[in-house]
Order: sequence, then structure tokens, then C-alpha cells
Amino acid sequence: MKRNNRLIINLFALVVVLLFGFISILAVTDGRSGLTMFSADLQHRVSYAFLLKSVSHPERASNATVEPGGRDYEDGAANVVTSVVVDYRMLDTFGEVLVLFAAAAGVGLLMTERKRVVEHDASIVVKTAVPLVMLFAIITGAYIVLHGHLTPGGGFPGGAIIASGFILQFLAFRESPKRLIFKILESLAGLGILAVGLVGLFVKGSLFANFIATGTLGATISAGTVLIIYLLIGIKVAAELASISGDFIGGEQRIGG
Amino acid sequence: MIVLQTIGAAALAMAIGLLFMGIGRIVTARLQRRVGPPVWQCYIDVVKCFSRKSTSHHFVMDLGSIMGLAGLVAAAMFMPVAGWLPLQSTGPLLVILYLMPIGYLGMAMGVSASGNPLAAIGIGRALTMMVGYEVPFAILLLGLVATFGTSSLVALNQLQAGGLLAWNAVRMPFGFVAALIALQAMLAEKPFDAMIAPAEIASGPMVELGGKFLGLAFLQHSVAIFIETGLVVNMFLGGATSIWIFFVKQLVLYTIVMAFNGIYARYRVEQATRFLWIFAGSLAFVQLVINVLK
Amino acid sequence: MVTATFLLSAFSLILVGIFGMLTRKNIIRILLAVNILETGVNLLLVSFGYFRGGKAPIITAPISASNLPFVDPLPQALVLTSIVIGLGTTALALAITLRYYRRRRTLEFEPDEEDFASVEGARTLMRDSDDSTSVTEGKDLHPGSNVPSDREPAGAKERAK
Amino acid sequence: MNQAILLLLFPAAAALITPAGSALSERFGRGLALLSYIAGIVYGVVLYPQIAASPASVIVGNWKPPYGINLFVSPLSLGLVLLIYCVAIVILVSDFASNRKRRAQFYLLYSLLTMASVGLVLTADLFNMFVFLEIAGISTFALVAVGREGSGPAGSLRYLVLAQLTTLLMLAGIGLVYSATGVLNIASLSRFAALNPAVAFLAGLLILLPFFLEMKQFPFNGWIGGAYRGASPAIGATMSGLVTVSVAMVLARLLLTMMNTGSAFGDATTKIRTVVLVLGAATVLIGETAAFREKEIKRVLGYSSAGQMGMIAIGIAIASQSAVRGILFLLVSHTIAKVLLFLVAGTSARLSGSDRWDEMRGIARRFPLLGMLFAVGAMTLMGIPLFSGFWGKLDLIRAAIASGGLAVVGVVAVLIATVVEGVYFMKIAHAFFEAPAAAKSAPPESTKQHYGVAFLAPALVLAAATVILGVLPGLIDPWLSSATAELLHPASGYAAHIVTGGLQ
Amino acid sequence: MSLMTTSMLSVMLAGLLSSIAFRKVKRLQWVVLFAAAVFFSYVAVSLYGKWGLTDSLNLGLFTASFTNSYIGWLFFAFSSGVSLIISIFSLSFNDKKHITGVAPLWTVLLAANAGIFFAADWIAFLVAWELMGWTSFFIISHGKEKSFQAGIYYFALSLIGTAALLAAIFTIQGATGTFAIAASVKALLALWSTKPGLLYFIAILLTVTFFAKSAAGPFYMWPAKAHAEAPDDFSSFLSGIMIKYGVYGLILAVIPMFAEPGTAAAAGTAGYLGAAVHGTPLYLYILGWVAAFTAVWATILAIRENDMKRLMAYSTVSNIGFIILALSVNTAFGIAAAIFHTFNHMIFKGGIFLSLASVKFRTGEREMHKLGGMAYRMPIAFFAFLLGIIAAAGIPPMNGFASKWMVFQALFSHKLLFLMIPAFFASTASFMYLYRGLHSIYLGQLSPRFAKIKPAPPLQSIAMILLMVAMYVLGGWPGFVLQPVNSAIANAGFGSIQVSLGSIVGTTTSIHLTVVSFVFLFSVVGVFVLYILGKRRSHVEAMDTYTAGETPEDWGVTPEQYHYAYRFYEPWEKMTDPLVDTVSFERWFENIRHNFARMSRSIARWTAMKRPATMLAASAVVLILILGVLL
Repeated sequence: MKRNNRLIINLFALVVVLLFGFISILAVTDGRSGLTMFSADLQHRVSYAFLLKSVSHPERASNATVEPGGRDYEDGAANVVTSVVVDYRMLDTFGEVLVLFAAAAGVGLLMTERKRVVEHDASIVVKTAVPLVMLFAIITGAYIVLHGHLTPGGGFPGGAIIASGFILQFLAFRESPKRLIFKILESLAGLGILAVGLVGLFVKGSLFANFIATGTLGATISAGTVLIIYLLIGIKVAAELASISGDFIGGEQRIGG
Repeated sequence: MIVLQTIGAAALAMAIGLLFMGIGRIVTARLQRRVGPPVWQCYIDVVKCFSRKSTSHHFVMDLGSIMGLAGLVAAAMFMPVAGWLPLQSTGPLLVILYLMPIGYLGMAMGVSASGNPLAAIGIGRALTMMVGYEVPFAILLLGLVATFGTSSLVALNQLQAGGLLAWNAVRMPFGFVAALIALQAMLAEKPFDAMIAPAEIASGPMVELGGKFLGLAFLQHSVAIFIETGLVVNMFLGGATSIWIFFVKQLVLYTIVMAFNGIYARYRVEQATRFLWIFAGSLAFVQLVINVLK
Repeated sequence: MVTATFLLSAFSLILVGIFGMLTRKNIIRILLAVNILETGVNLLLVSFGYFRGGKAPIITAPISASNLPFVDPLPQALVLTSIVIGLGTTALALAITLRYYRRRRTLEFEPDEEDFASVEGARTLMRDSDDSTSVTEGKDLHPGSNVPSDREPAGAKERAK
Repeated sequence: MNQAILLLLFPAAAALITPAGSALSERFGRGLALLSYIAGIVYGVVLYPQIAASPASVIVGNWKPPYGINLFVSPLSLGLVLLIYCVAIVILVSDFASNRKRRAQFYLLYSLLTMASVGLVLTADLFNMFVFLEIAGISTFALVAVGREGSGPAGSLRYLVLAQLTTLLMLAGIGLVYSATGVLNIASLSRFAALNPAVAFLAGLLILLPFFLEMKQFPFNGWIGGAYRGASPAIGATMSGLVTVSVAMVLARLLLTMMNTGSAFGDATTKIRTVVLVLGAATVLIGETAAFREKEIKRVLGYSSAGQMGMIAIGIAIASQSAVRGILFLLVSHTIAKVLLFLVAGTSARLSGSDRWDEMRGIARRFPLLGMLFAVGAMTLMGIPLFSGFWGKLDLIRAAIASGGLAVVGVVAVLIATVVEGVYFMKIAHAFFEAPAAAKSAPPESTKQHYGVAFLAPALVLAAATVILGVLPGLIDPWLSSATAELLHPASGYAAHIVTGGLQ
Repeated sequence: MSLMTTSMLSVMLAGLLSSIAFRKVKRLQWVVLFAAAVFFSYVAVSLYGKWGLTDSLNLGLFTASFTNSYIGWLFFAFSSGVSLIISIFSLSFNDKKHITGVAPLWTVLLAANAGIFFAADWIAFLVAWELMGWTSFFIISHGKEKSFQAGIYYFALSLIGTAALLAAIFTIQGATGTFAIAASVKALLALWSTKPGLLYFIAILLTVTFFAKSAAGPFYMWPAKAHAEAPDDFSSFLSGIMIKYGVYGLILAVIPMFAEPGTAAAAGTAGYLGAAVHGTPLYLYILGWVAAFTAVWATILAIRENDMKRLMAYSTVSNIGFIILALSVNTAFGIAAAIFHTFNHMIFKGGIFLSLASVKFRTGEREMHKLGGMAYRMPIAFFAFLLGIIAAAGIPPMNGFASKWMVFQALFSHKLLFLMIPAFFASTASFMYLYRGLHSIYLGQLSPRFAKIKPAPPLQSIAMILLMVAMYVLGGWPGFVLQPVNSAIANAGFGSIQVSLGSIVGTTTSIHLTVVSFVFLFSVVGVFVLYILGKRRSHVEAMDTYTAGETPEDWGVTPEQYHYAYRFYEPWEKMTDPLVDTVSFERWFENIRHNFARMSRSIARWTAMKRPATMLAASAVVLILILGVLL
């Protein structure tokens, strides 16, 4: 009886889901074939101005070109996605940072201090491999963070990769992470981001305004605050993910080995 | 002058009532193949009662008895006797109908102050019965109002003037029958005498009364007889031109009542009430409908 | 110009995710379903930003209003944000689940007895008898909550040490 | 005027400092949070005259809307922000009475929650709204989960699953809107060429879903029971007092400002409003019905706030002058009263050692003030004269009857709800005042702690507020009228302030 | 800010302050109540003649305005007077043993009372109405579980009423565009030709409100609970004054809506055009039948009661039936009759409940069969009760008779004869329960438990004596009230009737009540003379005669067993049992509550499912989408 009860639930859910899909496709296609009729083309989207870096100078949109090596665009990041994330829509990113921050704090709040019992020590192979891998991970992460404004990547993936290095270390050497350090790090990084924003606010009159010359498009040191902010985000993300995983792993007491 | 008139009217009412009571006793006796007491027996009884020493339990008892008689006497003041009234009034039917209960209330108060459970039982029955007969009677009254648009007895008398056919008894026969049944119950004669029920609850309300209290009760009953028969006479038998005809009509009514009393057995209270509602009530209602439609 | 395949796969992922959320009882599975749904939504967003023949919006060659061979960068930015948000949510959800598991020793949603205590006895729900209430009846009637209540504090204790 | 964004940044800064600061001392977090709220209030009060003179559109990063993200600071939003801050302070102060050693993360999360609510009130960008919603959501999940040992995580998980479902659907909706219009800015959407109605309806509904959830609208309020049982009274107060303010505000913003005729959602607007109206009516009935029999006082309050939110939804859907004015009044008074009730509930739960009101009998005989406070709060919610709830309800009903049509259903629901609400609140109030059969007396030292000034001061302030508003509703009339105007006439006010030229 | 608003606000304030200031010394709170009653009586006196004096409070979103209309003033004056007497009673009633903390709320209630009668616009009326509602609720359920059950019943019903009132108010405002009561009613009259449906809707809503408060029609059951469980001195206020608010409301708003073209033409509007029975608008005719049902049904139930306060509560309900019956005739005479009966009922029912209260004060018993013989120990209370029931039964020479007679005359005037049958039934059957109260409480056997009790304290006696005097005077000289009432209804545009100090001109006959009462007095005197002439009586203890001098204790018979009171009207109960079993609105309301509770349980259960409640949410979304997209 219980089984066919579950079956009924599944069937019902299936019906609901299929109806949902059907209706929504019906809505977006409005019965006609082709899903394109409702989507605005690029010229009519805000990102048109992002691509041409002509938000504050609409007149540029029509004629001027944007090329690598050009100077003093309103935003200096060659990677337009980055320019959107870290510059045009910085407030979202700030919020995003705070989300991660909140998650970390929540995990810390919920995962009260506890010991886990491990019988076996990690094998010698792991122990020898981990430092190299960790080093590699940190370097790669740093690279990704620092090239966020030129190539795909940026603070979040980079920070994640760095954090993975730390996680490996915990797993291999079973020593409880120094969470305090991480906490202070994430605090400072977060405050740094905020500070950059505030400087923008007081120098350029609006929060997260880019107060440094954007430099040449495509150069490593360019794009003004984008670089700094991505750096800080990288640190913060790394510290947060590390402390989250640390919270999950918890301290340990060792038996034998 | 007015005072004399009122006192006279009261005395008259009592006298007539007592006389009727005596006659009633004779009628009953005859029906039972007895000789029966002399006609003036009731007067003797009353005088005796007043001259005997009596006991009371509490001033409420005395008060109740006084109220009882007083209420009925006051009601009698508004009863036109052949058009003659002790006080200047139109013989308002509602006033009479609402003055009589104060008599009953006083009576009830007095006897239940005596604390005898039998008396209380009797009163309980009496009041239930009262709901039984007041309702049909009220419906009759409504029927009259529906036809004549007035509820004053004097006016009713004048409207019925002119021969037998003008009487409401002829015009509205159902109503008259209902009135007779209600009258039977009003006078608490068989089959509606569950409240007195001498063999059962030692004549109920009166069980505890002695001496002048009993006398007052007697007088009250006599006045009640006078008023109630008089009401029916005024309402249905066309009143009268002279006092004597009036008394005769009353006497006829009372004799009929006593005759029924002689030959019927006793209803239980709820039976009686149901009977009154179903028969008297429906007759009166039919009459009312007819009158309204006419 | 958006291609159908993108949209359709995104839609199907979303539907799968919703289906999982609706039908599963196991918390971990529900969280997996949430993630599937989220992936679907992200894919949907990206596909909204896709134009046929568009490249990744990284300026390596001169561009102008006339030649703009890029896909829409904005949805990608949004997706970037929403991915991170999803990560945070999942982490927190797992932490909560762990706490839940420590207390209840089960990974399934179960009607907890207090609910039926406050609902005043499931019997009164089934037959309309009067308010005579008891917790155990509530439990009997719902086999899903077949975790004997005495286990819970015990479980909590054994985690504590 | 871009400094106005500091309103948002105070709590954020506090949150960011906390982890490092708590390395110094555990108390650090609490003090910092309170400080930041006070700073917010002071700044807001300083700001108010300018804003009242001319509302400001705060841009971020010098990117003008609709390209960049921008916030809109108007009398309406600023007033609600101040309300949120005050409520947050009150709740934290009284929470101090209940539990003196909370971890620093608690205060961190609380500040983030407050910031997110403020952001929701202020923001004028759809995706930004989504982000703030997620911040609020995550901090709420965590805060609920640390509530009661047993039922905290369960309730939090139920909440989390539903919330994730709706927020992700909202994200899809945002994607639809963007793909169809190419903008994410509410103001420019509010004067955009009308979309194909089917798409508009789909997108609009999906966008509204999480707000239905947060406002406990009917099919989406399955989480109330669990979450409110699990949460500590302070968090319960936050969920139904503080978050609802911003959420109701956002719903009004979306439904009245963004989705009016002549906006991108032009043709679907009436349909969507009808949906909101029907859901609201259903919620009013269901919420009050559920509360009718409930014995756990926190859940009673939760269900009743569902009912109140239903009324507010009805008012928003009616969208007439007096309706909006009424619901704004109702929102303010509901916040005050509900927070007050949660404080009283928490205190009496601690004093009587039970969460169920039928086990708190006679508690007001020992602490008369407690009972009076509860009565005041209850009567405010019931909409009894001389308490503030009355005027809002009056306005709402008047508007509903005036607008006629389907709104009459709403009226009937509200009237029925008034009766039911009255009955169960009076039940509880009477149980408080009842002569106790066997008075189990709480240990005195806990009494001293729980019934101290840290509880009484905030509670008395709230009670005074609702009574004053009830006797002199005219006090906030200027604010109400300007707020109503802003919500109802976006083209002249809101959009004109935000989008100057730019992409349409 | 004239005397009206200032008095209300100050009294309200005084009540609140006294609740805080005198928390320790509760007696002072009662003094405050007394002072408030005195003050209001003073206000009533000083407002006499200042008709149309208006006054308004600006509340920001709305303004509440008050006016001193003649009818309102009459109600206010009478209620103030009666509550003054009751508060005198309460002063001595609330001693150490019986004290309750309800005095401050009662003070606020007095202010609300004034507000209801002074209200000139619907907002003020509503505010005062709600204030009255919750204060009275808290007074009725004064912290006792049992009383709470009654109180919440009362409160739920009055909340239903309030909800209807809210709806009605805003419908009226939508239809006429004004909140002012008089103006809006006049404007409504003009709408009969265009949209009668709306008017019937409004009338029904208002009727529900006022019937719920006056316990008429299907709401007949709350007084039996509330009056019985309320504090004993408050019961008289409840039954004397509070239950009349509904009547006032009917006179204020509902009856004028049906003004005949004649009187309406005076107001310059069209007036009622719909169907009529014997010149009575159909709607009011139906109301009349509901009222008749109320009177009969309450009477039947009262006869079956054994609890003295419940009994009197039912009698109140049946009197309300009479009042509304008179109103429903919709003539000047009927309205005058209704108002007059209202005031009489305030007086005599107040007296009855006060005497019951002082009996309970001494004995602590409410079950009648446990009492008995109180008359021998508490004569004043006995006389208050006696005169009260004489008035209640509508017997001359007490005031009840005059108004009841007027009610009947009013019905005669429109030939509503079939409506009179139930009326007659109710008024006749009322003897039964009234006498039952008299017998079981005050007469019969005095139980030895109460052999030693003292008579009612002086203050209580004073209160009762005042009411007795009022009853008698109004019985003999109704003009004292009827002449003001007459000019009041003339003032309100209902037309007028012919009354003098002692006589009333009815439709079928006229009556001179002074004569009637004098005749009664004279005949009492005469009979007393007769009584004196008889041989003097001797006093004997009650148990001594009919037990023939034996001591009944020897056969194990106690006075309690001799007190025949328990199922006094057993035949009657036999007759009415099937009826009472079949007809019960009470059970109906109870079922509603029960199903509601079950619904709420199941909803609470839904939120505690084994899955998080995503399924319903998702299906709802899909449903909405289907409706929204496809339609």
C-alpha cells in the first residue's frame, strides 16, 4: 500500500513537472515555432554598452572602436564578463561575497567543536604528494586570480583552487586548520573590498567607483580597481572555503598510527 | 359617589359569584342524584370562614391573599354590566385580561408562602393550564378586533345590539365554542381542574388556607366567576339591556359549565393544555381566519 | 539568436530538479535535486545570452558597433554570481543536515512527534471523535516516523562523546 | 546623494569586522551590531529631510541606470529602513535577556540579515534584489537552525528547500525578463514597451514566487509550522516582524511600480494582481484557521502573521489610494505588534518553562504587566480601536468594498479572519489572566534575568508606539501619503527619478 | 471639544488610571466607577435641551464626530441613571469576599456607552461599539475558566456583529459618500427607486450586527451564558443596558431606512417603495416574525431553566423580542412603544438582577432549588423582585403593563393579528417562569442553611428601592417618560402619538393608567379592610401545620425536601422536550466551531508532512500558469 502510495506521488509529480515544462515552453514560444521571437537582440540590451565600454559616453557607442592596447576606456578589463562582474555590477558581487561569508559563518555557527576518531593515518604516497600538489594549486589559483580581468577566471575560481590546496593539506596531515587565521584573513579581505568601495565613494562620489586610471586594455596591470578587488576576493574566498571545510572536518584525535 | 359605586359593584360581583357557586353546587348534586346544599350555603361558608380563627406563616401569605382578591375586584371595576360601569371607562378588554392575573399571582404568592409543597404543585399546574386557555382566549379577542376594530367591551355590546342574530355567538360560532371551552378551563372546572384536584393534591392551592384566608379565596373565586362569565356574555352573547338579563345570561353559561363539570373526568395538566391548544385554539384560529378574510 | 537545444536541455534539467525536489524524502537527494535545478537555471540564463556564432566576450581584436562577434556577457556574469550563491547555500544546507542527522539519526524528513502533539492526535483527524489526543497515535498512523523516540536522546548522547 | 548607500553599509561593515573582532572578545559582535544599527538610524534621520524634499537615486560605481545597479532612497524606503533598524535593535536588546552567551557568528548573521532587508527595500535592480534575497535567506536558515536543538534544523531544512525552489524559479524569471527586454532595472521595466502577455505572465509570476513564500502566502507557507517552532523567539520576531517589512515593500514595489499598465508587463498585470488577490484571500483564511487551534504560542503568532500578510497582499492587489495607505499602516502596526508579541511569548515561555500557551495559565497573575503587553499586541492585530491595527484595517476594507469586484472576496476573508483572530487571541489572553490551578513558580534568579529591564524596556516602547499610533493615527499621515503616491504613480515619481534617458 | 467628548475622554482616562493607580486598593476603583456614573448623570442633565449640539475629534485618517440627538440623549440619560443606581449597588456588593477587578474596564465601558449614544458618524459609532465589545468581554470573563467559556461565546458573536457592521458602514459610505449617520440614512432612502438590492443588503448586515448584540433571532443563546457567568452586579448592567444597544441601532439606522413615503417626504426623499404587509414593509414584517419567534422561544426555554440568572437572561431575550416586534410595525406608536418598553425593561430587569445579586451575595447559590424562603430574611430584595416580575409580566399597576399594552396597540394599528398570537403566548407564559423564580427563591421552605442570613446591606437596599419607586411611578404616570419620548420621535421625524401624563390613546382603545393604578390601590385598601374585619390570625411556623405538629426530622424529612422547586413545571418540560431537542441554533454554532477546529488541525498537519510542502506549492504554480497563460 505504501509502495503504490509512493508511485502515485511520483506519477502526480511527473504530471505536474511535465505540465510546467509544457506551459512554460508554450509561453515562451507563444505557440509559434522558434524560441527567438521574444528575445531582444544585442543592440537593445544593456550589455551592448558594456561591450563597447560606452556606458558613461553613449556617443561612443555608434562610431568608436574598442581594441586591445587602447587606453583609458571607462573600464579597462579585456574580459568583458569580468568588467561586468567587478565593475559594472559590482554591488552584486559584493553581495555575492557576503553570501559566501554568511554561509561560512553559518557553517561555523552550526558545526560546534567536535572530535573525530581516525584509525588509519594517510598513506606515505599522499603525504609526499600533497605538498607539491598544494604548491601547484596555490600558484595556479594565484595566476587565475590575477588574470581575471584578461582571461576567463578570476577571484572565485582562483580562490576555490587555493582553498582546495588547503583542504588537501588537512586531509593528508590531519591537523586541524588554524581557523583563527582564516577568520582574520577573511575579515580583512572583506574590509579591504569595502574600503576600496568607500574610497571610490569619497574620491569619485559613488561606491566602488573606479578611482585608478584604467590603463591599457589587455595589460596585466590594468583595469584599475578590478585587479585589486579580484585579489581581495580571491583571498577571501580561499579563506572562507578553507574555514568551511575546516569546520566540516573538525578537530581530531588520533588512535595508533 | 364614585367610591360608593365601586364598593357597590364589588359587593355585587361577590354576591352574584357566591350565588352562582351555590347554584352550581346544587346542579352538581342533582346530576349526582343528591339534594345538595341550600343556595345561600356559600354565603354562610364565607361568613363562617371570616369568623373563625386562622393561622398564617408569614406576612407574605396575608399580603398574597389580599392582593389576590384586590386584583380581581379591580378587574371587576372595568367590567360593563349591561352597559353600566362603576367607573368612567370603555371596558378595555386588555386591561381586564391583564388585571386578573395579578389576582392569581397574589393568590399564588400567598399559598406558596405557606410553604406547602402541595400548594406549590397546584400553582404550577394552574399556571400551565393558564397558558393553555389564555392563548385561545387571546385569539378570540383578536378575532373580535379583526372584525370590529375595537377591543372595548362597551363598544362590542353596542355592535351586537339588535336581536339574536346580531350576537357574536351566532355570527362566529366557532369562536363561541372555543370561548365555552376556554371558560370551562378558566373556571377550573372538570375536566380542567387538575390544579384543584382535591383527591390528589388536597385541593392544591387552598390546602394550607384556613379561616379568613379561605374566605378571601372563596370571594376571589366568586369574583372570578362573575368576571369570566361576564366577559363571555359581553363578547358573544350581545351584552344585555338590563342587569337582570345580564345575570340570566351569566347564569346560563355557568350552569352549562357546571353541567359539563358534573359529567366529565379530569385531564392531566399536559393533556388539558394540549386539548385546549388543539381544539379551542384551532377553533378560535379558524374563527380568526374567517374574520380576517371577511 | 538563441538555439533550441540549449533551452531544451536547460528546461529538462530544471524539470528533473523540480521532480526530484517534489518526490524525494531523503534530504541529501533533495539537495542534489536543488543543485540540478540550479544548474538548469544557470544554463538557461547562459543560453538566453547566447547568440549564434558569438564568441566569449574577451576583447582580443578590435571591435566596434559594426562588428560585435560576442555573446552577451551579462548573463554569464549573473551565472557566475548565482553559482557562488548556490555553493554557499549547499554548504550551509549540508551543515544543517549534519546537525539534523546528529539529533534524529535519519536523513529523511519525518513528521516530528511534536507536530502531532500540537495537532492533537491524528485519530481526531481521521475519525471525527472528540479532542482526546495523544502523541503515540499520531506516530502509529504515520509509519514514516518509525524511529522510536527513545533513540533520539541516546543518539545525541553518543555523538556528544 | 550617493552617500545614502551608507545606510546599507553600516551593518555590512559590522558583519565583516566581526570575525576578526571576536578574536579579541566574544561580546564584540553584539556591541558592534547594535552600534551599526544605531549609526544607521542616526544617519537615516539626518538624511530624512533631504530625501523628503527630493527622493534620490543612488548609483554604484558611477554607472548610470539602467546600466549600473542603483538604489532608490525615497521617504517610503527610508522610513521602512528606519523601521527595520529600530526593530532590529529592539529584538537584539530583548534577545540579550534570553541568552547572554551567543556565539559571535549569530550577531554576524543577524547583521547580514538586517543588511539584506535594508537592501531589499532600497534596491531598484531585479538581479540585485535576488542577491539580497539570497543573503537574507541564508542567514535566516542558519539562524533558525541554531534555534531549538531538536526541531531547529528540521524547520530550517523545510524552509530552505521551499525557499530554494522559489528563488531559483525567480532567477529563471529574471533571465526571461532580461532576455526579452535586455534590462534588469525596475524603473526602466516600468516604462518598457509591453511584452507578449504569455511571457510577461510567466516571468512576472516566477519573479513574484519567493516573495509569496516570504510573505507566507497560501500554497507556499508549508514551512511556517516547522520554522517557527524551531526558531528562537528573537528569530521568530525577525522572520515575521523584520523580514516581512522589506518583503511586503518589495512585493508592493514589483506589483504596483514595475507591473503596472504601460510597463513591460502591461497586459499581464491585471491577471497577476488577480492571482495575488486570490492567494491573499486564501492565505488570510488558512492562516487564521491554522492559528485557531494551535497550542504552541510561537506558531500561533507565525500563522497569524501569515493572515496579516494575506491582508497586505489583498491591499496591494487592490492597488487603490486608500488600499495602499491602509496596508502601509497595517504593515507598520503589524511589525510593532508582532515583535511585541514575540517578545512577550519568549519571556512567558521562559518563565513558565513551556512553549504552549495552555501551560502558561495564570502567568499574568504573577506578572500583570506581561499580560497587559500581550493584550495590547493582540488587540492591535485584531484591529480594535485605540490600537493602531484598527485604522489600517478600516482603510483596507473601505478600499476593497469601494473597488468591488473580486476584492469583495478579500473583504469577506478579512472579516471572517477578524472574528477568528479575535477568538483565539482572546483565548490566549484570558489563559494568561486566568487564576492558575497549580502555579508552578519559576526560579527567582531566572525571573530576574528574563523579566528584567532588557525585556521590559523594548516591550514597553513597542506597546507605547502602537497605542500612540492607535490614538493619533494622523502622526504618520504625511509619510503615508507620500509613500502611497510614490507606489501608485511610478511614471511621474519613481521612474522619472531613476532612469533619465538611457536605454528604453 | 464640548462636554460630550471631554466627558467621554476624561472618564476613559480615569478608568485607565484607576486600573494602574489603585491596583492594590480595589475598592477605590469602584468608587471611581461610581464617580463616573454620577458625572455622566450630571452630563445628561446638563445636555438636556441642547439638541443638535455637535462636536468632533480629528483622528488624522478619519474624524469621529458626535451629536446630541434627542433619542440618543434619552437612551444616554436612562442608561446613565440606571448605571448610577447599579454602581451604588456595586459599591457595597464588592466587599472583601466578592470583589472583582473589573471596575476600571466598567468605567471605560461607561464611556463607550456614552459614545454609542452620541455618535454622529459611523466611525465614531464603530469605535465606541468595538470599545464596548472588548471591555464587556473582559468583564464577563473575569478570569474564571467557566465564565470565559461564556465570554468567548459572547465575544465571538459580537465580533461577527462587528464584522457585519464594518462591511455595512463601508457599503453605506460607498453608496452615499458620507459617513454621517443621519445624512447617510437619508441618502439611502433616496436609493429605493434605483437599487433596492443594495439597500436590502445593507439592512441585512446592520440587522445582523444589532441582533447579535441584542440576542434576537438566532443569537438568542448568548445571554443565558453571559448573564449567568458575568459578575452578579454586572449582569444587571448587561441585561439592563448593554443588550439595548442593538435596539438603539435599529432605531438609529434600520427603521429609518424603511420610512413610508409620507414621513420620508418630510425629509425630502422618496422613501420606501417595496412590498408591504398591512402597510408594514416586508423586510420589517419578517423581522417581526423573527422577533416573535425570539419572544416565544426564549419563554419556552426560560420556563425550563433551574438557574435563576439564566432564567432571567432568557426573560430578557423574550422582552427584546417584544421590543423589536413593536419596532417592526414601523409606526410612530410602535417606535414609542419600543422605546418605552426598552426603558421600562432597563428599570425592572435591573431591579430583578440586583435583587438576585444580593441574594447570591448573601447565599452564594444560583440554583433555585437550593434556595427558598429568602423573603423571610431579605424583604427588600423580595419586594424588588416581586414588583420587578409584576412589571415584567406586564401586569398593572407596574410600568411593564403600560409599554406592553402599547406594543399590543401598535400591532393592532396595522392589524398584524397573526403576529400577536405568539406575542400573547409569550406574555402569558412569562407568568410561569416569573412565578417560578418568585416561589423557588423567595417563598416556599426556608432552608436551615440560610436560617441565619442577614438582609441586604443598606446601599444595596437603597439601589433596589430607587428602582422600585421608578417602576411604580412609571406604571401610574407613564407621561413622565412618554412625553419626552414622543417629542423625541417627533424630533427624529417618526411622527408623534397622543399621550398625556397619565393616559395613552391607543388605536383600538385608550387607557388611563393613573386610574388603573388607583383602582388597584383602592381595591387593595378595601380588601384590607375586609381582612381586618375578619378574626385576627395567629402566626405559626411553616413546618408546623401540614405536618400536623409532628417534627418532620423524625421521619427523616428535611425542609429542603419540602421545598418543591426542582423540576417545577415537569408537565411543561414533558410537552416541550421534543421541540427543544429538534430546534437548537446553539448546536448549530457549536458544530461550526467544531468543524473549524478540525479544519485548523488538518492545516497544521499539512505543514508537518513527511516531505517539505513543495508538492502543493509546485502544483499551485502550475495551476496558476495554466489559468494565466491559456486563458
